[in-house]
Amino acid sequence: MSSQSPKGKVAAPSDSEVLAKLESLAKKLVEQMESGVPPYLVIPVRTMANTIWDRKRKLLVLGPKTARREFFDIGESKRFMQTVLMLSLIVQARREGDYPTIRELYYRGKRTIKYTDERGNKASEETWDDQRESNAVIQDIEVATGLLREHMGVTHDAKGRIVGNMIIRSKGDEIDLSKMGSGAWGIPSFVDKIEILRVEADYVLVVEKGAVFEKLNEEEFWKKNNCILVTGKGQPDRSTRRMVRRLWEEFGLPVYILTDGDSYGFYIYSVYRSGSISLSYESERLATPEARFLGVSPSDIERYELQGFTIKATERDLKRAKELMNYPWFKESKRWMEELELFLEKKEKVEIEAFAKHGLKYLSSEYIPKKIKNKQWII
Amino acid sequence: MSSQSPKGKVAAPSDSEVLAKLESLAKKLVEQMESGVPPYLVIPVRTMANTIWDRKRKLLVLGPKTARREFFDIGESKRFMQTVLMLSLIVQARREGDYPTIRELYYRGKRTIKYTDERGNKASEETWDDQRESNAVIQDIEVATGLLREHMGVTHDAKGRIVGNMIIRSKGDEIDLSKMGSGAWGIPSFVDKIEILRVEADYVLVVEKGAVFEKLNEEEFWKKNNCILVTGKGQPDRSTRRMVRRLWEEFGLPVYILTDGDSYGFYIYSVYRSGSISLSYESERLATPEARFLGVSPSDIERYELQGFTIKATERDLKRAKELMNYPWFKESKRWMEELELFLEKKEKVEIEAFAKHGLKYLSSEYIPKKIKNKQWII
Amino acid sequence: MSEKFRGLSPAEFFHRNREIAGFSNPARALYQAVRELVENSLDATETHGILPFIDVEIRLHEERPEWVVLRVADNGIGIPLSEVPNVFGRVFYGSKYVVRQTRGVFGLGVKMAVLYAQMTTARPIYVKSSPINSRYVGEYLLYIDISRNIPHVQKMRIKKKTKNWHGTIVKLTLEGSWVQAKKRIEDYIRRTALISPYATIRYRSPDGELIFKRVSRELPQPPEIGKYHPRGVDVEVLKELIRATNNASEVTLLEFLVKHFEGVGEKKATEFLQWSGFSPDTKLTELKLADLEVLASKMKTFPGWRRPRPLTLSPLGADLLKKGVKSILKPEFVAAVTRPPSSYSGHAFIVEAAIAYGGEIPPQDTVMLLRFANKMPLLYDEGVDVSRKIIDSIDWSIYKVKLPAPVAVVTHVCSTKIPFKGVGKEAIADVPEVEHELEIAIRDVARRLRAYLSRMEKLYEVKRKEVTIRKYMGEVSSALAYIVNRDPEEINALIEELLKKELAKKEVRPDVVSES
Amino acid sequence: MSEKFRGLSPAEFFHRNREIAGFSNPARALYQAVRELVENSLDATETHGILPFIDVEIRLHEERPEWVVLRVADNGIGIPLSEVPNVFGRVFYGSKYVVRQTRGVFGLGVKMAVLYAQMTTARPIYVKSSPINSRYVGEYLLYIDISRNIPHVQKMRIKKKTKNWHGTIVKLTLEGSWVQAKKRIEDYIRRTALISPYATIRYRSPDGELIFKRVSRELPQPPEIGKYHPRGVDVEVLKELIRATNNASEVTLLEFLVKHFEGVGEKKATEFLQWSGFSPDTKLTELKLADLEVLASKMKTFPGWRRPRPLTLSPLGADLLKKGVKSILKPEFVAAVTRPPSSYSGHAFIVEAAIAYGGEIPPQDTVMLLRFANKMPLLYDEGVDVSRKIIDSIDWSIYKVKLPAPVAVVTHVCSTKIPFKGVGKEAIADVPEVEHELEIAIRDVARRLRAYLSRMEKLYEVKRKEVTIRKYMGEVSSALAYIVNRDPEEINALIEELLKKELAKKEVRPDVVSES
Repeated sequence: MSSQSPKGKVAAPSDSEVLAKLESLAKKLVEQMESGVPPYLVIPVRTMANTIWDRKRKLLVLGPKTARREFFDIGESKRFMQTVLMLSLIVQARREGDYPTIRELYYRGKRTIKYTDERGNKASEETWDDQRESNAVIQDIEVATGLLREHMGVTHDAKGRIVGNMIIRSKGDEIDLSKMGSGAWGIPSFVDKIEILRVEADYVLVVEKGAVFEKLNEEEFWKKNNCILVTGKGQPDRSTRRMVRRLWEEFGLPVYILTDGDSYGFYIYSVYRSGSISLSYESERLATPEARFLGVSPSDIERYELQGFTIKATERDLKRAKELMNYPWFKESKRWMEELELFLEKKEKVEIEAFAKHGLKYLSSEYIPKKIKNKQWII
Repeated sequence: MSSQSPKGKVAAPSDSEVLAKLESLAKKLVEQMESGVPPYLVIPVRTMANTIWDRKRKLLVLGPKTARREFFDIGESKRFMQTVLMLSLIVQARREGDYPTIRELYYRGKRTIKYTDERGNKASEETWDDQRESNAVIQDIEVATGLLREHMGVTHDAKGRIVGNMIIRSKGDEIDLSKMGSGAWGIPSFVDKIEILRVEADYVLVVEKGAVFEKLNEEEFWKKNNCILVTGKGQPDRSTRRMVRRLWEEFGLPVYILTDGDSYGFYIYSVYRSGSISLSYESERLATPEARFLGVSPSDIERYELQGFTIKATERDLKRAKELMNYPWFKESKRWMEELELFLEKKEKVEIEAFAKHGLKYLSSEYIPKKIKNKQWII
Repeated sequence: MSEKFRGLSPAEFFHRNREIAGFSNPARALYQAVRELVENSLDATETHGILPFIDVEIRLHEERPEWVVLRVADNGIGIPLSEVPNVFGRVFYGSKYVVRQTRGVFGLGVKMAVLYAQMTTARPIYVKSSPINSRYVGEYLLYIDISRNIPHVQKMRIKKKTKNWHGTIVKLTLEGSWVQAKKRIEDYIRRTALISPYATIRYRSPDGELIFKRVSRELPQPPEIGKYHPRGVDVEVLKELIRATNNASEVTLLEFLVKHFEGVGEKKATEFLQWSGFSPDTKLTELKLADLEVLASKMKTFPGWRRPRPLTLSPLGADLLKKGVKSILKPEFVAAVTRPPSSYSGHAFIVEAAIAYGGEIPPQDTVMLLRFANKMPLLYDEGVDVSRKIIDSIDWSIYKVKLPAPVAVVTHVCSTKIPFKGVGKEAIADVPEVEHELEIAIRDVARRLRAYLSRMEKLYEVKRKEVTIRKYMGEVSSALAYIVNRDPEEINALIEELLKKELAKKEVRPDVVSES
Repeated sequence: MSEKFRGLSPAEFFHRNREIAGFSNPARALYQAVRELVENSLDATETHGILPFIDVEIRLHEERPEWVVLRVADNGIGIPLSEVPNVFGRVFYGSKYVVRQTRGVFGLGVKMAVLYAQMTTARPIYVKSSPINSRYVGEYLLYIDISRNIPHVQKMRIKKKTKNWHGTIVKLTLEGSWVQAKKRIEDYIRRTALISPYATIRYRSPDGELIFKRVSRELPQPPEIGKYHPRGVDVEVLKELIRATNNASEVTLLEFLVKHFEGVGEKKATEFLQWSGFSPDTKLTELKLADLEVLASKMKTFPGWRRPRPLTLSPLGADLLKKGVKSILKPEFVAAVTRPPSSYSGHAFIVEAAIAYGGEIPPQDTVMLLRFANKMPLLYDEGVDVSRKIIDSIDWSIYKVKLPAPVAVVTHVCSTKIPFKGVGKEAIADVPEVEHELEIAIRDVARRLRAYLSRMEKLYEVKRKEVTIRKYMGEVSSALAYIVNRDPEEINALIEELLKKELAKKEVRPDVVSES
């Protein structure tokens, strides 16, 4: 499905392409019925068991397993109904040019079905009881059509910010991201609809924490170091990941990730790099497999004399770190395994802000540039 | 302290003014000592009991009570040391042009004091044990000097986004907020340093939820309705509140707040309008006392036929709603008291997205414009 | 500085230490007195093949509101008139000091009730007994002479029988807290009726009358009096048996073993004696004390003994247990099982279990448990009982029981020696052999419940399929119709047709539904 | 169909039902045997004004590893040689059936140990006794004849005394699980040493030797034998007292009351008889049973009786209790109190409490509690004991105790009848009168602890001020110096000078620190 996108061009399929794909799903069902076959959908299986580690591309991808969702199988019929219902809602939004949130789709399709049960009692049931159910069928439609939800016009709470020497075009506006003053450009939901006109930078620096981004932006770090500065504010959303991926894929920029030195930070790096294990189908478009972890790494604690400025790791931190050690991209990396083992041994975490111990400029004028220069990042 | 700022101009005191204020605190202490008086600071009391409801300005303000913090009072001496230590850290940052986060200030000042206790045992103590302690003395310095932390160059994780027909100048860049494409301008920490050059809009619409902001922006709601669109993404940060306040104060724009119909949403409205009860000293600069609550209000559930699209309120929701009923700005409003009582009676909450029941365009083309046109907001 | 030494009679001892026997306060004492009399009545009837009719009456004393008059009448075999005074007036006297399953075993309970009555109200006990094989009826008013532990008969009247009635009537006046005890007493009576479905129990109290009519005329096989199992003896038991042997100097060890122990024939005895190094021809009088100690110790550890036989036991049987459960719990379904006999440390035991589902059983968050030991209800300390432990360790979902559910489990352990957890005698300890049998029994009835629930489920399956598809059909039709621009009715008709074909493939086969 | 009736001797009864007396398994039986013998030894010494020396020895049997040999020797008054066989060989025989505080009261414990020994090992008990006022020493090997409940003396040797030793030595061989019991037994011995600080206890076991030397030569006043309190009687007690009266036909009710009951003089007796409607001149023989019932009931409810006097009790006294606590817990501070006598339902009782703090007591999340009743340690069921309830309800911060803290509370209840919660006799029930006294006592010692902790605090206050200011001075100086551009040393000197002036204002007054 994924192919090298043309550099900087709009990467989204057009609305008519999207509509055609969605409609064909429904058409197939009607055709089945007309030829006397009880209707069924074929949907790639999204379980862990059907997830394959593509060693060459360093990506988790969906395997070949598919499942038949039959309307007449009573274990499946509700989910079948929900899938068809969601399909109609998305088709309608595309036809009418709406940009719903997943929460709106939940409400849009929520209603009460009244019926008489097998014992003859009046009963009623909701089309879905909570958003988990409506979200699950959105994912089913994504894998069944090969479209991302953004292509279907579904918006989300986009948290990311970006700033640096680059010019983009969005909805006809030409925007210079080096002219944002103290502020930054807020990355929207639909990154694939953006045209990236020009990028002049040596690398992309992604910082986990919003406050650190503000500080670096205020210090004009990106200008002094000729880089693009991005934050996803903690666990990154899909559009921030997609933006980072496009800068790497289409412009060949190295990507550096700066997080806290704890399992949560390592996990955030992992999300940028490979995505969530349970949502492998997204990673082909959202992941940046060559993203480099700049720090803070457990071995930095000693290297930068941060002992005493650490926080005791909780049981949850340690559990998560152990889980990370089973991720294929960490498992294959000797450096990562060393760092994770050190973390489990020392049981200490450290925050980006701890470098303030050495002065408030230490992070921007020492730690980041020197680590990059000396290739001390790990991957 | 507060005075009508000149329209759109930079509203922050200069770095040299800030430094002079901070230094004078320390100078006073040395003078005390030189005249044989054990050193003490005088700090306005930040407790609820010293909070006054200014009915005319519709603001909570700090009362006249102050407390002496004496170094030789052993119940106070640690806090005294922490205050002086923090003062020196902030002075240093200003002298050296740094923009630390509060977390960095915590680490910057954290160290271990070794001493011998009264029983002759070797012992040690941290300058502060956690960030609550360092944050508290930052607040003490704010009230003692009348400066906001932003004036002292302290950055925070700024979440807000803004878009609409307005032009600003920040760090020399002239930025047109109507030319942000699908994206938006990310509001930075230091809003007072921004010059607002031109605003052409009828009102400011603040939406609680990021995803709803994305949707409205994608639909170009602000262009069609000639307004400024802002989101604070949930509980707003200080710079989003300050930006909203400046648009209201300096440009006389009416401000409408759109949140979920639950205690959390009402509380967010309350924060935009009056700030946190426990941080009343901020509200003179951050609050927008005339902010109008556009919805979703409990009475909207019936008015817009959203029964069945509500969520059962939890015990915590109800408890919080009861607390809100004691806030002076709610207490004085007949309409608010009706809505809160209705909420407590029905025990149901409703989300902005529930309007999707009536179609995905209902919110932007019916609910918002009609409510504004028919003056159905409450205050 | 010198001490005065003296002896104490058993009656004096228990008068001073009545809490040992459960007579610790007026509420507990009343409950305990009811139990002792009812259990004696049941032992006097069913153990002897008589269908029990028990009449329990509790009333408040007319003049003294803190006094209670308790009367229990039965149609049992009665008590030989010559034994009546000792049976009621002498601590440590009775007919139950044998190897056999009965309710009471201490010979203590009824005397404690008499003691408690006379120390709190100074009223004698009234006893009327009509022994089954006698032509006479006797009436007695009697006390216990505490310092001498002998009965003191205040009045006595012996008459020729005029009616054919046999049985015993006992009436006591004691201090008792009716209000505090009534919930427990009613519970006790109700559960007793469950475990004795062949009994009619009439219960009259200040709160009104309850009658539990017998639901069966079948009686379980009464227990026989048995011998000691060789694994369950100690030196003192051996000494006692030898002392009771006539011409011990002529009896050999081999003969002794064969005669006195359960499941020991000549072959088995010879095998044992060889194993333990005793000569079969040793005469009993040749055995020294040290030899007896070795003998007892060897008997305890010999691996070759047969299991104890259950002749001494009287389980209820699965059918009767089901009848009892049905009549008291009124469930929709019930299944019961009686396990084959088993043993622990030389004591025979049998486990029974029943499961009941639905009907008048209220749904509860945990499986309701009713415990019985030797046909006595166990009301307290459920939390530490082995049955509760087993039930809590079972994953009930594998038996298709989704808690909260209307489900009750009944367990019944019969043994010549119930392994109680403490002197309270309300909880059975987790002896591995007993736990094993209980778990098998409970899982057995649980499996039958699962089978029942499965059959019920299947009956509804096809119907449910139709209901399910129809439920979602409207949404599916209109969604598809919108996307492909067709009339929803058209799509609906397509689905309807397919559905009819689909349902025709299945046929509904109602099945036998209940075990009960 | 006929039943065989027979009587059972008390020894037979307890042989069959040994768990009633705590002999339920080899671990518990060993622990129980140690207790019974040690408590008899203490009763034989301190009750008679003798400083106890108790020698406890436990060793494993050479040949049979599951057997334990237990030997306890004391320097008590000994047992009259004629009484030895009955005291050890007859259930319900003893010297403790009187109104007086002693440890054992059942006359059962040591016989149960003998019974358990002979049924598990068939070994006789060895007793050597040298009565204090006799010129002879006796040695016995004896059994209990269980079926007849009489002692069976296997060997006996009476010699003239050659040494001045008096006392009793008992040796038993029983089946016992040393490994499982040892923790409990050591705990028991250690706590016994705490509550009997005038005793020397030597304890030898397979794990080694422990000696608890007496820390005081003072003995508490021994208890006297008392009379019944009129509120504590029932009909049966009255009958017994009347039966024991010579020429009952000449004794009047008035005389009877004055003679037999505690705190009843002529005036009080007359007052009572008037109140209850009896004539003072009624002769005892004129009283019918119904009259006795009314008399007992009136005696129970008459509001005018005096409180029972504590002559029958033997508390330890605050000084001795403190000594005991110090020697065993080794705290930094200890305080103790003995409350004035009080009573519940006609039974006298006295409460004592101690508190200990610091030293070798480990800091714990809850207040450590050591409970005693009639000088016996209570080791089990602490969770349901009234003392625990009181301690948990106290807000310890008002006594300046911030948990976790190294603090232990000791409570001791003495009574002719301890209100135990169950037959286990390990937890005291929350009888309001006892609870009230315990709370007063615990709060009293807690207040003394607070006073101590306050004094300690004050001592450190000035010192702490100096330490606190100096601790922060460096940070303050360098921060200020940086801001105002001065030399930190200069600022430091300014603060130093001010601090010296400040400290000079206060003066340090050390105070008496410990109560102990």
